[in-house]
Amino acid sequence: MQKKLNEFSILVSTVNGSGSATANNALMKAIFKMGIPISARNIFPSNIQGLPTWYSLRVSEKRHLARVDEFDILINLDKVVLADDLKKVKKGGLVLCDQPLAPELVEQFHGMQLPIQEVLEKAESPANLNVYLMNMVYVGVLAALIKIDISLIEETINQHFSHVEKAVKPNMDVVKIAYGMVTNEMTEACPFELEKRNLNEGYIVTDGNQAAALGALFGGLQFSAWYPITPATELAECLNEYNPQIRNDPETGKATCVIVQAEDELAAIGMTIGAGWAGLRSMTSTSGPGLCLMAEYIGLAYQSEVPVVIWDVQRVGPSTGMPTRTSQGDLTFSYFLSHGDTDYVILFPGNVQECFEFGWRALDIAEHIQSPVIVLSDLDLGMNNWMTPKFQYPDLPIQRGKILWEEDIEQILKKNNGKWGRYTDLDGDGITYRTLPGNTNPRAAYFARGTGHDEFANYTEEPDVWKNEHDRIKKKFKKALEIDPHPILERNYHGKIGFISYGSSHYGTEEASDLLNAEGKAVDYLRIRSIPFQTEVNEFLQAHERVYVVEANRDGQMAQILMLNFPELAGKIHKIAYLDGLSLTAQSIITCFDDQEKK
Amino acid sequence: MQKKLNEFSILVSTVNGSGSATANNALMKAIFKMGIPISARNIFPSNIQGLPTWYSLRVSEKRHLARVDEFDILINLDKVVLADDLKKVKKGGLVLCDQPLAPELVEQFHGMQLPIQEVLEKAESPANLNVYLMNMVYVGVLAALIKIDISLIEETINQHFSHVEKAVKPNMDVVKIAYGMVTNEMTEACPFELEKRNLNEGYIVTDGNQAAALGALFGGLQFSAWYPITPATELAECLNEYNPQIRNDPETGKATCVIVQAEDELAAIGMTIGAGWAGLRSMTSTSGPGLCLMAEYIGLAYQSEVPVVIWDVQRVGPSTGMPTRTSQGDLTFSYFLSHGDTDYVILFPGNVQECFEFGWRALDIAEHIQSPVIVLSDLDLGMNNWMTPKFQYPDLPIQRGKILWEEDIEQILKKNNGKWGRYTDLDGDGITYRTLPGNTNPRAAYFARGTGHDEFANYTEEPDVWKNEHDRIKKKFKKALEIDPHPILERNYHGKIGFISYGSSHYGTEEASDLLNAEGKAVDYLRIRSIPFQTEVNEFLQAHERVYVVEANRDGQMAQILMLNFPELAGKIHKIAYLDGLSLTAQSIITCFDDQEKK
Amino acid sequence: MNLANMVERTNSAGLTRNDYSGESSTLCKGCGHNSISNMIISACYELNLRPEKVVKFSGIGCSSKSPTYFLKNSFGFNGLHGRMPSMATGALFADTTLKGLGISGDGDTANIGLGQFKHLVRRNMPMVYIVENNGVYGLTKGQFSATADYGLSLKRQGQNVYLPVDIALEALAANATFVARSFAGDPKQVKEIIKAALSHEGTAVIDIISPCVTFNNKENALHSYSWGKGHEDPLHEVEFVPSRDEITVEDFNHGEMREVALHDGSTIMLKKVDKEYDPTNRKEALKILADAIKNRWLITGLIYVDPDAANMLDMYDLPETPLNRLPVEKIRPSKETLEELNQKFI
Amino acid sequence: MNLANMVERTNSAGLTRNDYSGESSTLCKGCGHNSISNMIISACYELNLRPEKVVKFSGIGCSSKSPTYFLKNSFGFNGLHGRMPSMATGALFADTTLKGLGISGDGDTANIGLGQFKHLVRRNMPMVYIVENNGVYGLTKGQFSATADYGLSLKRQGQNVYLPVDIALEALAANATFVARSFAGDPKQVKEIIKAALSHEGTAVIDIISPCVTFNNKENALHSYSWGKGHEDPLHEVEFVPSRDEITVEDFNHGEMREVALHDGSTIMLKKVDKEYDPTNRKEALKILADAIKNRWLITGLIYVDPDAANMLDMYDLPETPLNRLPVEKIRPSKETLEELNQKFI
Ligand SMILES: Cc1ncc(C[n+]2csc(CCOP(=O)(O)OP(=O)(O)O)c2C)c(N)n1
Ligand SMILES: Cc1ncc(C[n+]2csc(CCOP(=O)(O)OP(=O)(O)O)c2C)c(N)n1
Ligand code: SF4
Ligand code: SF4
Ligand SMILES: [Mg+2]
Ligand SMILES: [Mg+2]
Repeated sequence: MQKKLNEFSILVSTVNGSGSATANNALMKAIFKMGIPISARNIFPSNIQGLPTWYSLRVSEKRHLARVDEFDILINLDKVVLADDLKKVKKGGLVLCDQPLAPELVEQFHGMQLPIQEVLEKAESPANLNVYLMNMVYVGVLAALIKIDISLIEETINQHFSHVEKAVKPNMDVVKIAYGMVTNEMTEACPFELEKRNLNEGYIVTDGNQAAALGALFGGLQFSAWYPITPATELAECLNEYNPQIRNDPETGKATCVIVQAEDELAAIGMTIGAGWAGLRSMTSTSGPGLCLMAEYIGLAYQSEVPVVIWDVQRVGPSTGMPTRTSQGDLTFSYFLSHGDTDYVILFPGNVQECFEFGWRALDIAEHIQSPVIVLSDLDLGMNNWMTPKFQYPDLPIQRGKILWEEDIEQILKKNNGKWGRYTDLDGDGITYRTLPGNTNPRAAYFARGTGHDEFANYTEEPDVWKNEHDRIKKKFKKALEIDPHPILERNYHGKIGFISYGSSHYGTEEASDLLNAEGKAVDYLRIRSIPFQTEVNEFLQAHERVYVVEANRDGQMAQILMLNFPELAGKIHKIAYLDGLSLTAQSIITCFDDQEKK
Repeated sequence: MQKKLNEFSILVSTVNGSGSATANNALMKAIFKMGIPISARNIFPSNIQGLPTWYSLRVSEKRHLARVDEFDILINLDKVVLADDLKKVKKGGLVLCDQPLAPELVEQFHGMQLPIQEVLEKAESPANLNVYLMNMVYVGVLAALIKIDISLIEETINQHFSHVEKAVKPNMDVVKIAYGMVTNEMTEACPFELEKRNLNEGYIVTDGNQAAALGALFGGLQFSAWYPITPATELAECLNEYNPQIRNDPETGKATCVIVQAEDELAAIGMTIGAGWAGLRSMTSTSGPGLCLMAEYIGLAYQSEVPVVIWDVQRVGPSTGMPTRTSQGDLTFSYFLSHGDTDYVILFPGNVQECFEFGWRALDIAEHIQSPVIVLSDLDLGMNNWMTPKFQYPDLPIQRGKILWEEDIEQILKKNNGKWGRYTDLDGDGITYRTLPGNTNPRAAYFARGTGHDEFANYTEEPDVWKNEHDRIKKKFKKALEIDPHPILERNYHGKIGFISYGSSHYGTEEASDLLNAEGKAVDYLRIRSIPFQTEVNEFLQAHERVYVVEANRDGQMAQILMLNFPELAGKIHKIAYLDGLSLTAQSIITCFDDQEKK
Repeated sequence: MNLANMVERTNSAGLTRNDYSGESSTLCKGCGHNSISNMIISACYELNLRPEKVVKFSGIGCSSKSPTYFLKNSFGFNGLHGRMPSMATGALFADTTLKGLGISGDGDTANIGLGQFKHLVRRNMPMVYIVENNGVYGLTKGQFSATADYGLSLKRQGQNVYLPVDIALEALAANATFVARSFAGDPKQVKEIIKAALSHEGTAVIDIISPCVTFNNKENALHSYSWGKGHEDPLHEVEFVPSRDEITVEDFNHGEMREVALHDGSTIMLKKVDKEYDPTNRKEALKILADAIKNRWLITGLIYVDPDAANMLDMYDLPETPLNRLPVEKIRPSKETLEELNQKFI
Repeated sequence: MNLANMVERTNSAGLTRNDYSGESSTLCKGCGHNSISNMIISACYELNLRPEKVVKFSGIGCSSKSPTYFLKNSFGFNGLHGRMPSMATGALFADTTLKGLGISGDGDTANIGLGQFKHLVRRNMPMVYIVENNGVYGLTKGQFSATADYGLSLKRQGQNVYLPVDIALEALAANATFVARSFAGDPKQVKEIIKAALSHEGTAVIDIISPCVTFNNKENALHSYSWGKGHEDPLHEVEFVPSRDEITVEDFNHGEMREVALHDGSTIMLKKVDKEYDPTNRKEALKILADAIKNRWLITGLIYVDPDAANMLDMYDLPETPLNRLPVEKIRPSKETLEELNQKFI
């Protein structure tokens, strides 16, 4: 068997609540620091303690960071799932576990029993810590086998325990003993090896939820109400964590951003919209079930033209579904959210860096068009640690849109002979000028509402007024195109066939496109980043004979939305849609593609 | 000017809360009883008392029952709106109001001042009743002018006041005096006249909400929880009214159907789904804002496969919108309701008779496929009195779907070697067998949930199980086609162009098709009655070069759904979508059609 | 010269009563809600409040329509049915110098909105929260609300078979810091309580029995004018004394008086009517409500007040400049801050 | 021969304790919720209930997961977060011979579900409603719930700045007819109260302090084991006597005993501990709760009961045959009925 260098995958299975996260993270971070691209995914159950959890690592010099479902290396600490886990290991793969490999398996795999007891005894660590420290054994063993720089593991452990320094030594002791033991006893070279590279310059490691929270805080977020829900909770908890650190006014020490844990999502969205109306840059974060409860209020924000950002970290629905599994299943619901005719800007961060970027940009867009902006992230992006380019400082000053304070009103009135109301379309772009509570100009006040109203915000049931107002509101979404992110042509192999994808399905799609190209099938790939669609989407559809839309849901939701936006081209659009709670692999995309191409 | 016989329209404007409904209803019912087709629409404000209200009548031997926006006759009792009302009267029309016509208008209209004071004085009715009785003056006057059989008015008034007989005389006195006065003083014949026909044989007069309530009660409804909301409230109030009359067991006098006023829509849907799960045929009724609040629970019903009917009487949204105006704006929201991938059977009653029919049929379909069924009615259908064919007794026995009681389980187990669970697809049609609480067979009990589960209803996060379960669930909607109502080819002029419409937009579309045909433009017309689409829809699209989808919303919601269901044909699909809170007129449809055809 | 103009009085803010008015009401003639709107106008006028310093909120219902019938120069937001509290909570962070004034109905508060109402109160977000309580859903034509009297019969509804929710008791159970009850037929008391509520630095709940003349005003129905007039049982006479006025209220004899000092320096004067009642004692408040419920007393007045409790805004250390007027420089951290963070993630 | 089999005891329903068990728990070891599940099993076993006569309901949370850990042979429905009450209400109409047993958490009940909880109680729908109250959201990893102790500090959450919602007081304010509080660390009391609740013909609310060992079990935190153990203050000793048993409880001295007869013929025996407490007096109940809140007493026992109040099912005249077993002929009126109706509409 050929040696695999910097291009293989590892599966670690443990029990949740056992502290394996520290160990897994140390592995990931150390390899990252070696300059080799890596991705990591945590597959965990919806409970707190005691059930199987998987952690998968993929190192890839070629920068293929998608999930795989066959592994080169298995580390198993949970006997219950060993048999199933072994099915996922490639022939010739390496299996490290807490027991000797069954004889019939020895032919298929390189096996090794983890010297857990031995190492722990040698390390003489306090017995009560053993349940945590045992995870460090596999860190040391693996480091020795695949050649992870042990000093980088130490660096990582130091970072991790920066607040509890005394924890570093017992952990590193275990790592080092295990490492030493294996290094000494190794008889043949391991078929999987790492070698330092310099491919991660300018990269950091963090998750999409943290990035989104920081992005929003750099975007001038001033208000966020939230209600706990997996996998969005961490976003709000990061706001809570960083808000005092980076958003208390450096001069006065006073808070410039308010975070409120609401009693439920009905209240979270109500508060967020109240704040948005009153002139605070505001955002709420939730997941599918919460989005359901927000439906009516978001319709009110649309109708009364309140800027607000809703950040949905998608999990598997419908209903409670699989709360700890990823999906892109909330798209069509979001697109048509709330009764009546609505429109929303929807943003699709495709990586962690974009979670940061859209964190601030979404607030700009919302205030620009005075309407709700929905951001669809997902568990795969939001809760996993990713290597990602460093966060970029916003390249635009904060955009607050058309807001009038006391004197602005005087000017506007002068320019327009006194004729101006909250919903008067002075600029012909559908976006009107808003005033904020506290404005003392006698013309400033208005009464916002979800009912039909004229340009002065007065109640009316006049048929024509309703129609004109809603035709105007629709115009705003043309205007959004000026500020919305454009799609990215991720792969241009000059083929006749195209892929369209978005969000975290990007990784599988990108790899599939590369692999197909290597097979001689040129498939270009456009990654959508926003709705309404920028012209590039139309052009891409025009330019290709067939376009496959790749996404992690059952019904092909983006494909559906493309079809109804481009009816003339709808016949070209095909679906590669798959939902089982795990992010898409390149292989599953290719299989589905080939099946359809055959027909 | 030519005399118009049995083909003209009348607008009555009064103030709401003034009791004009009795008068208007008397007119409508009397004309109906004369055997002439008639439609009536009430355009009322969202308040209780004191604001302008319009009532429009259209008599049409040709059976064109759509709204019109130009009238032949105006009766105005609300000076505030007179000037605006006059704009809606055709030249040469007849204007009856409480004051003399301004001189400059006399040329345009036949005018007449209503002799309100005179009549009331003559009638010697108690002064405190005058505010109500004054409406009867225009009834008498109009009856004399256009020749309404006054004995039929009396019949109607008798029916109306069957519980307060003493009210009949004062009302009829006024009618008769006014009638006599005009008949005596009339110098020239009125240009609009009625003549008895026999076109309403087998018809009744009622509204869509009442029909729906009765339909459900004849459908074996057993549970309904609701929360008041215009324009759905009346549906539940009719349930309350008729339930004891027709659904108390004739033998024991005991209730067989339970109606609960819930504290809000979150609770209304929860109760309804709880009941549906436990084996009661159940339905809730609401409008757009309520539907928003039901989104998450309906997703749970989809996911846990609970039969339930949601009857949405649509009003204008988004948000609170125009609560007393009609629309078809909740379609795409319903289609994609709840986060995650979902499907629903959606039914579109197109007339009052179908409100009755779908009232019972929806319950059958829901239990057949064990899934939520959404019925989209609207204010135009629901709250207006319509002439409609008599309610037809259901042509099918009640369908309860696959329910297993104690012995049934034994048989199933025997047939399948003991292998059976709540979600085992024994028949391969996606529809599984359910048991109901109270079933004492030791194998009967299961734990229903919105989370991922296997065929025995046990929690699981297994990727394949999730995928298979949801592929199975999708199958059920194929099965629904066997029992769902088919579309109706309402007009077949053998043209190359087609109209598709649904719900209350039927009336305008039907008339538009006829008028266009009269102009030599053959436009066929298919009325959709259910989603998922029956094959006739595909065939109709195939068979026509261009198809215009006619609907009362801004964004062309049915057109969008057709596009994504028939991507190959999407290019043929065009939108005639218009929303201003009033039902569509044939003229507006034709204008929109002609505009697009020109291009 | 226009005589009407000449005699038009202004308050010390230089405004006429008309400056506090709104659109003309589209509610039914005689609706209790209209008289409450009038008392809001009077209270604000007499308090010399500037209308632009008030923000109005409401849910959905006849009651919730009324904010357009007063203070036309105040900002306002008509939210969703039962969910005004959350909207107000968010909005009131934008400029804490503004006074929040929320109008709700009994259906809006005690049915669909019970959860939000209680959580608002629990957080003690400074605002006045008026429930215009008529025991029915007016706007949807007279169904029972959760405050409907037990046994009440209504057209099309039959008989109400459940015990009513008591708004004041609910507020107290949620640790409210200001709970009052009044009756739309007693405008003087309504006005004084509103004034006091506007000075309270926490959620001030006022449950006002406000008859629905169209759907629930039968002789002797709990929420009717006639019943209220016959059965109102004031705990005390209420007079509000703004901070800058000296207490020289003539009618009031200091011997029989209980004074409650509010946080902003103003005082609520309570004149004993029958028995002694101490509205600063939570247990006594619970007790009198329990008695009132049991005996069907329409007690009115200030039921409970704790002027010094911490409120929701106290939980945040907000700057003096209203948040919604902070310049953009104040709300985006520096490039250096981002660079430091980036370093942490390597 | 299997010895284990031989000694396995059965109750008078002929069932073993194992017949009342469920799946094995996936909650954390030591979680209070697990011990409550065990007591539910014991209570049902000892009451000789047939599992198929019980229907389980829950919302979402660690607590709400527990219905799968007991009574595997009972039907059940795991609903939505905070919205189990409505689902249970609908379901329980289907067959009124079934006993409803709902499990909720403090977040589920006092935050998102406060409205539904109160309306369930107000309607007095017969069912047992257990709140497994740990002051945090367990399943989402330890955020404050509305019952979190004032001033409590938690990792990542900082300090709780709001006063806790008191589930028992909320129930009482909503006119509950059975309100009890207990502590998961006092299994005997939990069990007896559950038994009594299962016999109550109305909503029986049991607020059980149930420590979350993972996120809120610090020494002296209100919802911790240690605090509960040190501070539990039982109002009385509770013993439930099913209707068919004669009252011969040995430990109990009838002199010191208060007996509450339930509607189904069973009796709750309350043995005096310290002072006299009468759980049938609503005002006394309000008072003791107010005192307990003020003084941070963890009073446990039966706080209030009104065995004779009408319940929601009483409001409907339902047939003996469960509605869900009515044959289709019974639920479709005749052709003639329709014809009569048609005539009315001409
Ligand atoms: C989500 C939702 N459900 C239902 C309605 C319909 N609705 C409008 S007002 C109202 C009741 C209002 O009652 P209340 O709060 O007592 O006010 P009142 O009209 O009596 O003053 C209802 C149910 C709505 N607007 N939104
Ligand atoms: C609509 C909705 N929002 C949020 C969640 C996420 N969620 C699941 S459990 C839970 C809190 C449960 O707390 P509690 O009821 O106290 O139960 P515990 O876990 O403490 O037993 C939350 C917020 C959800 N499932 N649904
Ligand atoms: S219906 Fe009742 S509450 Fe509504 S405006 Fe009329 S009187 Fe007032
Ligand atoms: S997290 Fe807390 S509540 Fe949840 S199972 Fe663990 S101990 Fe119990
Ligand atoms: Mg009301
Ligand atoms: Mg909890």
